Amino acid sequence: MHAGKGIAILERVWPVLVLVVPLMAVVVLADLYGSVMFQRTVTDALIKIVLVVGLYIFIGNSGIVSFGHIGFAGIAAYFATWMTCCAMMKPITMTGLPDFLRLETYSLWSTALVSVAIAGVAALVIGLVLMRLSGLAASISTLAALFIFHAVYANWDSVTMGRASIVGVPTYVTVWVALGGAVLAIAVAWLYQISSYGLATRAARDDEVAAQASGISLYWNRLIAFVLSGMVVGLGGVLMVHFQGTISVNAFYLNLTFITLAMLVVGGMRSLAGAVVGVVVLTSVADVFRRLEAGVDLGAMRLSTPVGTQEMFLAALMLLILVFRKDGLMGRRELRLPRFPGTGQGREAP
Amino acid sequence: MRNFLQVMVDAIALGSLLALVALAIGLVFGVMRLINFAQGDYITIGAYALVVPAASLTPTLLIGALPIPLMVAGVLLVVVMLALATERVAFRPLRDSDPATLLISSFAVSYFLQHMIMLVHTGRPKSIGIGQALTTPIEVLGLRVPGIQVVTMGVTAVLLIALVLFLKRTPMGIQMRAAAENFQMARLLGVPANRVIAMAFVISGLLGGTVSLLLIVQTGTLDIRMGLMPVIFAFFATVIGGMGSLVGAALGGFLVGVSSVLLQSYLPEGLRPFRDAFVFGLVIVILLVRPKGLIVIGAARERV
Amino acid sequence: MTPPETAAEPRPTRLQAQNVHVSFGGIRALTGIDLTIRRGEVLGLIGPNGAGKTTLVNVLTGFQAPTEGRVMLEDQTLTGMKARDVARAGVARSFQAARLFRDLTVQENLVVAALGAGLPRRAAEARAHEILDWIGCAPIAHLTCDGLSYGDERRISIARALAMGPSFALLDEPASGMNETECAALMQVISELPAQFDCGVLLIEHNMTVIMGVCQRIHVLDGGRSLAEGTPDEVQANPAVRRAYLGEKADQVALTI
Amino acid sequence: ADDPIRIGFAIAQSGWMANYDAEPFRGAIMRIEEINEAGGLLGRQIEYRVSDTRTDQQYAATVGQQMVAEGVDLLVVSCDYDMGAPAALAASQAGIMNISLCAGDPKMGAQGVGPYTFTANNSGQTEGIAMAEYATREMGIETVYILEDLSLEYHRSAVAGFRAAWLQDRDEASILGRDTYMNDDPSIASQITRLRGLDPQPDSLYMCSVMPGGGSAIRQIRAAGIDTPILGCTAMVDNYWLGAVPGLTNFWLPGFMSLYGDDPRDEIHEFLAAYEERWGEAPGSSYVINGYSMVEAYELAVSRAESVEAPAVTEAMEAFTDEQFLAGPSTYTPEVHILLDRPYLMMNVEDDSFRAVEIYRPTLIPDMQLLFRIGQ
Amino acid sequence: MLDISELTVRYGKLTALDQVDIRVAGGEAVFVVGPNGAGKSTLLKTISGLLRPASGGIGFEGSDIAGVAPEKLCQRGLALVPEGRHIFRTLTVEENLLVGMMIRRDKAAAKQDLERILQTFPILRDRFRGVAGNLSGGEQQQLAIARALLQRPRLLMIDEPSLGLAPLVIDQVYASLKDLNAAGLTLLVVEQSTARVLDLATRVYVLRSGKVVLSDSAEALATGNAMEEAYFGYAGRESA
Ligand SMILES: Nc1ncnc2c1ncn2[C@@H]1O[C@H](COP(=O)(O)OP(=O)(O)OP(=O)(O)O)[C@@H](O)[C@H]1O
Ligand SMILES: Nc1ncnc2c1ncn2[C@@H]1O[C@H](COP(=O)(O)OP(=O)(O)OP(=O)(O)O)[C@@H](O)[C@H]1O
Ligand SMILES: [Mg+2]
Ligand SMILES: [Mg+2]
Repeated sequence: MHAGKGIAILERVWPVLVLVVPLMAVVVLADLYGSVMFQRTVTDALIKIVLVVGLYIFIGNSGIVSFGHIGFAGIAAYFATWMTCCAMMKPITMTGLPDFLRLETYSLWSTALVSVAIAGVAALVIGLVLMRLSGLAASISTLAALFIFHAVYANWDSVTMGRASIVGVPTYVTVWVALGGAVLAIAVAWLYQISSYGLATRAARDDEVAAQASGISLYWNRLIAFVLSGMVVGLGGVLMVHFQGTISVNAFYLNLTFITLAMLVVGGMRSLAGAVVGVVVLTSVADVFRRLEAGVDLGAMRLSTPVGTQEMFLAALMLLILVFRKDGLMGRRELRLPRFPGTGQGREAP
Repeated sequence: MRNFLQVMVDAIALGSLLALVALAIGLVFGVMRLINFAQGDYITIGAYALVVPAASLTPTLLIGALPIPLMVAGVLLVVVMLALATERVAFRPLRDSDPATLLISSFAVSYFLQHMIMLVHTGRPKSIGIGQALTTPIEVLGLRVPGIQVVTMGVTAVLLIALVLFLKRTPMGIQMRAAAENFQMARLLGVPANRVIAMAFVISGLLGGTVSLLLIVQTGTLDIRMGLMPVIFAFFATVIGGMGSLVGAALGGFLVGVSSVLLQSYLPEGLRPFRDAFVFGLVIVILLVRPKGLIVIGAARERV
Repeated sequence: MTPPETAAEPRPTRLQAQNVHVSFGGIRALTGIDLTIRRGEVLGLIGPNGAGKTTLVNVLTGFQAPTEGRVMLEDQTLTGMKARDVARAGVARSFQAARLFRDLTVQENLVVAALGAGLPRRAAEARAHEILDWIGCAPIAHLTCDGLSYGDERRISIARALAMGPSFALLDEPASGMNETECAALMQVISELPAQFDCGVLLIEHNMTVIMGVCQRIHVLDGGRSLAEGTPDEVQANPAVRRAYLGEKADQVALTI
Repeated sequence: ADDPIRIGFAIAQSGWMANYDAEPFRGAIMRIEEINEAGGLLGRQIEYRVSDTRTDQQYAATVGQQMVAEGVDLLVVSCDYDMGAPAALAASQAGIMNISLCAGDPKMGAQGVGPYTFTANNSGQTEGIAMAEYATREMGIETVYILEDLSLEYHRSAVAGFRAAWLQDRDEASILGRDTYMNDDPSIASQITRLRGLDPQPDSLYMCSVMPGGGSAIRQIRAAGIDTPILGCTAMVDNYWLGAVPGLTNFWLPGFMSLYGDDPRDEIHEFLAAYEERWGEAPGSSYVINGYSMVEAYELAVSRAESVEAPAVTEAMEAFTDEQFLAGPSTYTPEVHILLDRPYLMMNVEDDSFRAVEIYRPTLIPDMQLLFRIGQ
Repeated sequence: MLDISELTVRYGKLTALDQVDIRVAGGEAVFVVGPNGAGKSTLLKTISGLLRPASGGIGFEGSDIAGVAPEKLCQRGLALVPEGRHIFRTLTVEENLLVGMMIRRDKAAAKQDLERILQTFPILRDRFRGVAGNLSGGEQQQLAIARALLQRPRLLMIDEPSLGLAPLVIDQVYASLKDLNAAGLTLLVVEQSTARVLDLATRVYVLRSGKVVLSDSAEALATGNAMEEAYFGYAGRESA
């Protein structure tokens, strides 16, 4: 029971290390030897990790599936765009912006911070209303919130340019920056998870009634999770827009919502490791299929699958994973230091 | 006044269509906690079944070329088979997963089906002109009601009543609700639970096929995403109606459809683009006021 | 075992239900119940199935609003407060089903409750540890709760209520599904509670051995009304109680178990 | 300079965008092959390769960067601003020439993506202008009702152009109303109710939309007994969707070319014959011509600049004035990298087919305000 | 009637039942007792088809039923009241009972049975149209037992019938079971507490850690303390 202090600390940070170190390794490899395509795939995956880990902070801990978080990514991304984009065009095309956005351009650091904070504020405002609800009613209202976000941003021409893409956002997100984002997200998620707030939120997930009887406020604990995860997802949005250089409202809508949720569930909705593993697995599989579809040279023969089969395979694979691992690839476990089995029955702690 | 009545007719017609979709979503949810997004693809595939599967842009009719009774039966059969196949292959093995996993698996099924259609038909919208006669309006008391709207309202009313009676009164219906709630226990009591749950999918297939036909007559177009928005609206409808209550689902469908039409009709021009934002805002308000939905069935609230 | 350190103000000595009525539509689950739980005692609550025992606990803990009447903690009115605030005021409970947080570890289950009572993290961990030690569950502290044996589940659910450092602990059928050995151990635990935790206990049980063995007083409900209250011997001898609840073999049961 | 000129196509070969990119791509290949057969451009053969963007903006950027890294002289991007811009941006930032097959958004140019970006199509506004002018001048239409599909920016641009041209000769009162809908609305009954409630009824209906919502809306409008001329926009060209509205007549729009044998221009007939010979089937979409003329434009600019370097080619392109390409005379300026007055073939539906009516060249040249829809 | 031989059941690595042999003749009332986690519930679940055995055979009236679906077994006259009641919370009390009656072909007799059951458990009549999820714990237990009785099985298995019941009701339940047993219903009952067992039982099995550690006729066990010894052998950790 009484391990040394060093081991105790290692035990605490291990679940983060074990996720972060392999990611670093991949990034180093990509940086040294990868093609543009590979580097960009890795960067994209790291940004997805930020998004999915952000989702996990709320969904995994509260047990409430949120369909609305991609909206916070959108809000942050648009704000970052307004702060940094196209100094020439902005005053003409985005006339509805307040002067401090329309006429000025800000540094990337302050932009990132402010945008993430804006996502947090948005999450706070929405959370104040929606966290009264629980279960399916909460889920569906977050979906409603996403639709509202979309309807507003798609038609608020004077500041978002409607559905059109805005082009010319500075692209500073390299694979290293994305790695930084992913590490930050993972660390934040882990710290939250083991904090008192995280613990209380997870308790409420397992049994709302018993949690109330234990003196826990469902509302405030979930609200904290909601805001924090809104901010992390917002960070994902900021990275996305500065990676791609363009932004449009449709990029922050159902497709991204579905794919990120799918990654989370396939990896394991109830474990931080699951969030990361889900992204890695689905991205790699999609990448392999994409290469197959593009064709593989086998000597003189060129094998390629018909267009569209890739998506069908991916869908089938997701189903298979879910059928054989109901709680996702990671189940409900985190990757912990192996320890000596305890006495008595029951499962090992996650 | 007449204009208002006309708007109400439009509103109820759209409400009926969404109510039909919501019934299917609500039924399957009631039976296995599955919010079946693939319901949208049932609708889409039902519609595509009318034409020969081919990449060509101007499709030739397949089932659509049959005499009307056969055509209707054909579409329903296709969709029912599809619903059964998805149940057997994808949803049955996942039966005791939690709702989130089931939901994601239905995304996967939907994604699969969508790309299957794309593979066969290409992603390009197609057109198909059947049921022309049904689209011509009938004048009733100075109101202009397209035949298809009348049909939609009638079909919805009939199916809703039939379904409610089926679930409340028939042994199969009670068994279905029992299996819905506790699958293993139902089996212990001799309920052929697999068959009973498959039955729910058969019904959702019938509803899906009906919606395919109604939509096709109304729009004359085929598109791989044609089922998506109705299903998303129905999803909202089912929740605000009260999960697990079919009448609630239908009511929710009406409410969403009606409010969408009313907003479209009465919002000032500048705000009309934000119509959907208002509809969804309304959804949130309803849920805040009634978190369990409009119709709360007795035991929806768990007793401590 | 240290009493909760939040005891800056004097701990309440009485939890009272005053003229509590509850009806669900036409069903009158409770009719004019007056009941007082005193700190330092174990009060038994018995009665036939459907008598309203669980409902009364729900009223006392804020999970059920009474249609009439009120709940007092010393001089503080609890009626109308949210369940969680009642819990924070010092009234903890367990449930008829264990209702553990099943993805958390045993230790974490207790920590959550201690945090809920307002302790800082460190103190909460320490208290959880202490209680687990005391109740004999320290060896399973790091196991997750799904997969625990039934008896362990029941004990942890009591321990969790205790982790709040409550002034009053309301336990709903803690011994159901336990065998004789476990019942004996449980009786030991319950009878030590008032002293160890400086609290009052309300115990609902159908197991007469347990009830008769640990309660100083027993309150009997029947059909939502109070039927009797008294010492175990008085209650056991009460013919109305025997007719409504215990049955004629009562003595025999108490003897053979 | 013996090594070939390399053209990369970062276009959609899967996903919904593939339908819009496929035909212009074939058209472009035809021109490339003709050039190579005739000895090449600046004496160099043209080599091309294509990579699928899968109708995904993020992935389009990746494909664009990959192609740039592999070294292309020209990057051709999707026939749509949103889908094409990410790849175009990659090329622009690397100082490489890039042209969209047929995007209709002026931001696909110097003010949006970057200095080396062009598109081989008229602006969306120009379509609206052409339709409004034609309706006014040749069809004798006095009043109009506007029904706007909100789901694409393109529709809004066309409507903006339409309004601007319409209001040249008349006042607001001649626009009897305006309504909106979403492309995926299953029913537009309430819009029709509003339209039917107008008194007087409009002479015509301007409706910019695409399939499937466009076809569905027209079906519902006609079913409601509204027979006024419908003025549409180019995206609804070609017969493939007419099945939705059997017996449709009086539907007008500005098109590129007729695929149905009645195009007034001989060179179009030759092109169609050549197409059938090359691909073994008739083209499915009249957008094909944009791809062909896109390569024509690049060819002309490169031969004038005698270089494939982006600055030189850009300068040559910007000097285009009414250069005669297959799709019609084309003009670019240093400010505007999109076409503003390439003539249209006006078309009308009769006997379940589009019919060529006549060539019409819009006269109103949209200014920057209109192009970027400022204050609209 | 029921003939279980060398039955082994596993949950993953954990062996819950290990080479268990149990025999129940027609008309018997056999009890299985044992401490927590002994595998009693596992045994009943396996017989009723909810779990698949890892090895071993389960003979029911001469045919092997290992792995046969529960709904099929139910039709052959096997009923189980599982641990944890498992009433249909969203259905009414009436509908719960109806589901139990659905496999009956003799509808008229089933109606009579329903009457009789409602007399035994009057509370169910009071709550007949109410939603079952609102019942109190003990009321739910009564509903679960009533529902199984309505199936009119030939072999009735009950997992802890007395759980959460008031003493008086326990007496009633046991009295009913005794009557039914006398009328020919074969019983296989799991109980935690050994107190009432000997009154009704013809034979008793004591299960511990997945193994049968004792089996004997009730009369034999009533005298002497073999049963206590087997039961408490090295039972609960905390008592040790
Ligand atoms: N939400 C409700 N709606 C309707 N009736 C209810 C509700 N809650 C409880 N009841 C009824 O009130 C009565 C009292 O229930 P309660 O659970 O308090 O009984 P109990 O004394 O705890 O019984 P048991 O010993 O069986 O647990 C029961 O008859 C029950 O059916
Ligand atoms: N679903 C399951 N997964 C894993 N292990 C299980 C499962 N169900 C039971 N077990 C384990 O199998 C063993 C036997 O369990 P079982 O429920 O059959 O015991 P029991 O004799 O009925 O106990 P109780 O008296 O507590 O009801 C126990 O160790 C238990 O932890
Ligand atoms: Mg109770
Ligand atoms: Mg058991």
